[in-house]
Amino acid sequence: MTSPSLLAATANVLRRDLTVAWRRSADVLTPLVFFAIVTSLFPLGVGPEPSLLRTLAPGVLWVAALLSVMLALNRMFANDYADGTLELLALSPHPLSLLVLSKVAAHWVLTGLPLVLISPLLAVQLNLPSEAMGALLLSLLLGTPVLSLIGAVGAALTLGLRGGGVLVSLLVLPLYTPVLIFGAGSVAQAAAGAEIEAYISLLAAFLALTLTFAPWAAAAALRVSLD
Amino acid sequence: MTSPSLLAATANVLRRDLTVAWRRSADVLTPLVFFAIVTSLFPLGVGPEPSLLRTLAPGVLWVAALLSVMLALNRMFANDYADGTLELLALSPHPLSLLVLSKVAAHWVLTGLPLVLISPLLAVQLNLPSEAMGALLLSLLLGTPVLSLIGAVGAALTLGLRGGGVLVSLLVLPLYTPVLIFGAGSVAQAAAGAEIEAYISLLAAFLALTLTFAPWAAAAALRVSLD
Amino acid sequence: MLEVVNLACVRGDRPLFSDLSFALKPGELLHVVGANGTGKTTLLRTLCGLTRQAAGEIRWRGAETRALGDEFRNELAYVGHLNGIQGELTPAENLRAAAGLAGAADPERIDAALETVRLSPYRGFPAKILSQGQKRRLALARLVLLRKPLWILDEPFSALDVASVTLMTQALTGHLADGGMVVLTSHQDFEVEIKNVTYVRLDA
Amino acid sequence: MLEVVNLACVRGDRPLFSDLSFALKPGELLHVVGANGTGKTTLLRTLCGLTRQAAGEIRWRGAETRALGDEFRNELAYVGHLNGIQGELTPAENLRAAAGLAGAADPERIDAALETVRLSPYRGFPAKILSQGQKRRLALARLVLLRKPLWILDEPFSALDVASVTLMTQALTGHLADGGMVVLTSHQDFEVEIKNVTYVRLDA
Amino acid sequence: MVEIYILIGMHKYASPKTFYPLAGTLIPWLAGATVLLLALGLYLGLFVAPPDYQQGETVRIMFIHVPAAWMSMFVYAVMAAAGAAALVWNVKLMETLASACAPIGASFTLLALITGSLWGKPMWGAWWVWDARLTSELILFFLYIGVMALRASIDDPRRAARAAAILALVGVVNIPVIHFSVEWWNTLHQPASVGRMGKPTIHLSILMPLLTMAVAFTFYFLTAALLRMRNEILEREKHTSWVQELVESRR
Ligand code: HEM
Ligand SMILES: Nc1ncnc2c1ncn2[C@@H]1O[C@H](COP(=O)(O)OP(=O)(O)OP(=O)(O)O)[C@@H](O)[C@H]1O
Ligand SMILES: Nc1ncnc2c1ncn2[C@@H]1O[C@H](COP(=O)(O)OP(=O)(O)OP(=O)(O)O)[C@@H](O)[C@H]1O
Ligand SMILES: [Mg+2]
Ligand SMILES: [Mg+2]
Repeated sequence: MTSPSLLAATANVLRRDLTVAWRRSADVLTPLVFFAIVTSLFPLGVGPEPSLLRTLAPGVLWVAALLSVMLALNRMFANDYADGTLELLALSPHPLSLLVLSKVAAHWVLTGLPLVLISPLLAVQLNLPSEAMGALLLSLLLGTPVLSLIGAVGAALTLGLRGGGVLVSLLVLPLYTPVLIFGAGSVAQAAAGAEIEAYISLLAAFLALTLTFAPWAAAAALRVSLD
Repeated sequence: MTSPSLLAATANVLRRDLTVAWRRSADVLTPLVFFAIVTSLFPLGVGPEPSLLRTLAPGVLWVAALLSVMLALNRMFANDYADGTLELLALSPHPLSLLVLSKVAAHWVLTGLPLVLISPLLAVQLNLPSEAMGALLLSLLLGTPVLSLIGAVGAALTLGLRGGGVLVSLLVLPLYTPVLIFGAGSVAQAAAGAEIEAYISLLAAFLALTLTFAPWAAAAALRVSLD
Repeated sequence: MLEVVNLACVRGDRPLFSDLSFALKPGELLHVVGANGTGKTTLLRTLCGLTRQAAGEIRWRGAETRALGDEFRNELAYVGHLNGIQGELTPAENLRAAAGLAGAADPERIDAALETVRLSPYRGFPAKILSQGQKRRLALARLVLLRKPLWILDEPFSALDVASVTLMTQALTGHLADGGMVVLTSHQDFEVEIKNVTYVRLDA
Repeated sequence: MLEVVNLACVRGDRPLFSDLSFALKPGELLHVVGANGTGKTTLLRTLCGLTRQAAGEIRWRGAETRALGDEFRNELAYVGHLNGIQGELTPAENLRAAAGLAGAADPERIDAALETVRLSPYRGFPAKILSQGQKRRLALARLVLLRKPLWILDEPFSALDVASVTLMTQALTGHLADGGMVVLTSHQDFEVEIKNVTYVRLDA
Repeated sequence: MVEIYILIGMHKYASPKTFYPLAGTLIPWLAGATVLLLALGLYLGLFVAPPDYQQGETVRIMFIHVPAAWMSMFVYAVMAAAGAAALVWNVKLMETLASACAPIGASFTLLALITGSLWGKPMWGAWWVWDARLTSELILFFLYIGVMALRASIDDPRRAARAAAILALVGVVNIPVIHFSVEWWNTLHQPASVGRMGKPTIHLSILMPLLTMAVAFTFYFLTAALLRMRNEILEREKHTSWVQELVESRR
């Protein structure tokens, strides 16, 4: 296979996933609204004191982002698995890992990116100081793709299993913790007026690492799930 | 139809759901582990100060319980819908709302109840004062069935829709907030040494209310989804 | 007695059929024929009450089926495109659950029903490992087990091997001889040893 | 040239078949027959490389298919029990996605393929509204569109109405006449106007 | 007997075919009334009403905020009632009414939220606080979004309408919560001052523009709802003979 045709195939997968999601506009909006709802749940649970909320804000925003991405994970492969499209993908004459990468890209564009864009609004609701806004945006921008990439492996592994929704969270959450710690950490640091370079470069390293290995692992997991 | 046979049918549904879950032991464990993981994520997100954690504990525990129950919602009907068992249920000569009620009961036994039982352990981790332990148990015991009941309506409405997993959260979370506010509120009150009777009786009222209306609404929603 | 009067069905905004009328008496088989997408599945689901008709009436022993509700469903067995099988349960457990739901639990007959569809060797396995055709046979075993007077079957022969098709037509013949009623669709040919086969043809 | 040498498959701990050998030359059709649950689907999925065999080799033009990888998959079109259709996309978009994946995008032919399986009237609808048989036809349209030399088909005629079965057998005949190869299973009878039909029988 | 005649008469207008032209003649009148009332209300509110001795000019936000907040709840009630009617009596027109309500109600809710937080910044020193009324209004917004998202996810319009109606009915519990929240919890937000029977606590120069704006918003709601209903009727009935005749006659 020549590489132009590989490019066409990956572009094709990306376009198809985006079209499908676009047809159901609910698909684009729901992770966003979920993010908004979860960040709003916390003040309800812990009480409305503004100073308390301010200390919580970085953690709450990051945990909510993490949960929204995670909840949307089962959309990545589950429908394709149920209707047999995944078999077509696996039988395509292109490296499955690259096709997976375009599916992950579609997933991020549909969940991670909107979260990043809306996060400042919710940060205001939680009284996050405006100095920390840049750190919030940057850390989410680097961190959410990592969440999608790791999530792809979990979603591929749990494909076709009953109760997959909960199982995938279970597999994926432990791997999400470093991202959470450094992501929320960077925002908290920025809110306290400290340097965040170290945090950000760590997040960038995570991204590079998962970008290299996750598509490959997810592809292998998909082959196992189809067997 | 005589009522003994109705009893047999509902018992049958309950037993079947429990057996199926039992076969996949992962189904029983995952909401529990998810609960544990989410409560552990918070200290990671907001930092480890014990006094801060103590004020957060009621809210975090309740939010985590709510999310665990919610994540497990799609198990309530989705598999039955995909394999056609739900059609059998709808065509059974018994009131669908009662069959739904037994499915909800099975769901609660598999998710809510284990959460209640494990919550004291996690509460200790979060430094919740021991005076509040009783309130935590009682509020969860009354509140989690409400979550399952409301959730049943959401799950039934979103059946067979793409991205149902996220959509159900969107529909259900706003309705969960009162339970969260009063559930977490009662624990916080108890931790502060105050009376919690009002909170608990409100939770009990929610339970009575949803027990009356939710199975009926969920049954109507199922019929719509099957149409 | 199943009577259909001036039935009309619409999916989305596309009218599928209208003014459809027929009646089915005990011992009769009604074969709904028509090309793909003419609305056979929709008709069968409407007869069961799973889908709402746009107009017209469906009567069972003289009364509207929607008004009868549970009373009608108690006399009905439906096997659709989906098999209604729980993959985690064994074949026997699946049948037991179906029997319990139908309000006609008679546990001794379950083994016999499994024997009839030749699934006894799979007694100990979860149903999800069954092959396409074996799953279909398990779904059809419900008919044998539950003994409802009205059978509504959507492509009952799909995925069945030749021996199983024969077996199924025997079951149909027996049911009709006992005064049962059958509504089915099938693109495959089959033979029942009985004269009372009527056809309803749906056109695009 | 597809060659299978001493193939053995095991599901769970149940051996399905072993020491299966056959060869398929251009212009030949191989019909895998056997009762339900004898392992036909398993065999086809193993041939594609979706499932792993327990023993034996599968060779394509002399080389092991697993070693060939993408090169083998590039010459293969598979239609399984599942249709591989995205309900949200229109029939044409589904075909375009399939063509893109197969690395053989030729957009002009998509309309022709839809016409062949008589789905042109549904051009503007999402595929999920299609009936069982219409979905199957859409899946089969991929074969016409992609023009791969090796077709592997699991029950291609299931859910098809009589006209569509004829259409499909014509497609098979044409493909064989062009030097294509076909492996299929079907419980339904069908006729291809070609002599080179060989049978592989799987037994329980 | 009289009731039966009324019901039969109503039933006639409940058919989309008769409703469509009726709505067509009503819309211009309703739209005109909306514009006039809005102009009057804004004039009274911006130029006639005195500035507040405490809040100064910011008090004028009230003339948008309060009617919008009222409408957000009222429209939800209408939507739920129409949904119930559609479920119970299977009336198509009620399905279209319910579906027309959701986006309008959501916009009123958003307006109440935005004007509220604009007002909150000078009054309470924060854009947002987690007070009971604000929270329950936010929940109302999410409920509207939920109803719309659910409807958008289902293709068959009748199924979508029934599903949305069930959800809307379940969400009705939130309406009394919003209204009574200020009495049940002691919060920052203003308690009810207009609704109390007998003792109006507001001066007439404030009450007048407030009520005018409320009526104007109601007329706006009616206009927008009828417009949306007409669109949806055309879309849903496009295969019927009367719509095709209508299209022919317009050619
Ligand atoms: C985002 C912030 C706000 C939201 C979501 C909000 C929401 C509402 C709602 C839902 C109502 C109608 C309640 C009912 O009729 O039962 C209302 C009424 C009202 N609001 Fe707000 N509000 C907000 C901020 C404010 C602020 C900052 C003020 C001024 C201090 C204010 C003053 C009022 C007044 C005077 C009423 C009329 C009360 C009555 O007569 O019933 N609101 N608001
Ligand atoms: N939302 C919709 N909008 C328009 N048409 C629809 C919609 N939903 C279903 N249809 C059409 O209605 C018909 C439904 O057919 P149904 O499934 O009853 O067919 P069938 O006769 O059982 O066909 P088959 O033999 O293939 O099983 C199909 O032609 C389908 O395309
Ligand atoms: N985990 C397992 N343990 C034991 N047996 C299994 C397992 N998984 C599958 N099987 C058996 O292997 C066989 C698989 O058959 P396959 O699906 O290939 O059948 P088939 O010939 O395609 O049948 P059909 O004609 O019904 O489609 C079945 O008999 C099934 O019961
Ligand atoms: Mg059909
Ligand atoms: Mg098979």
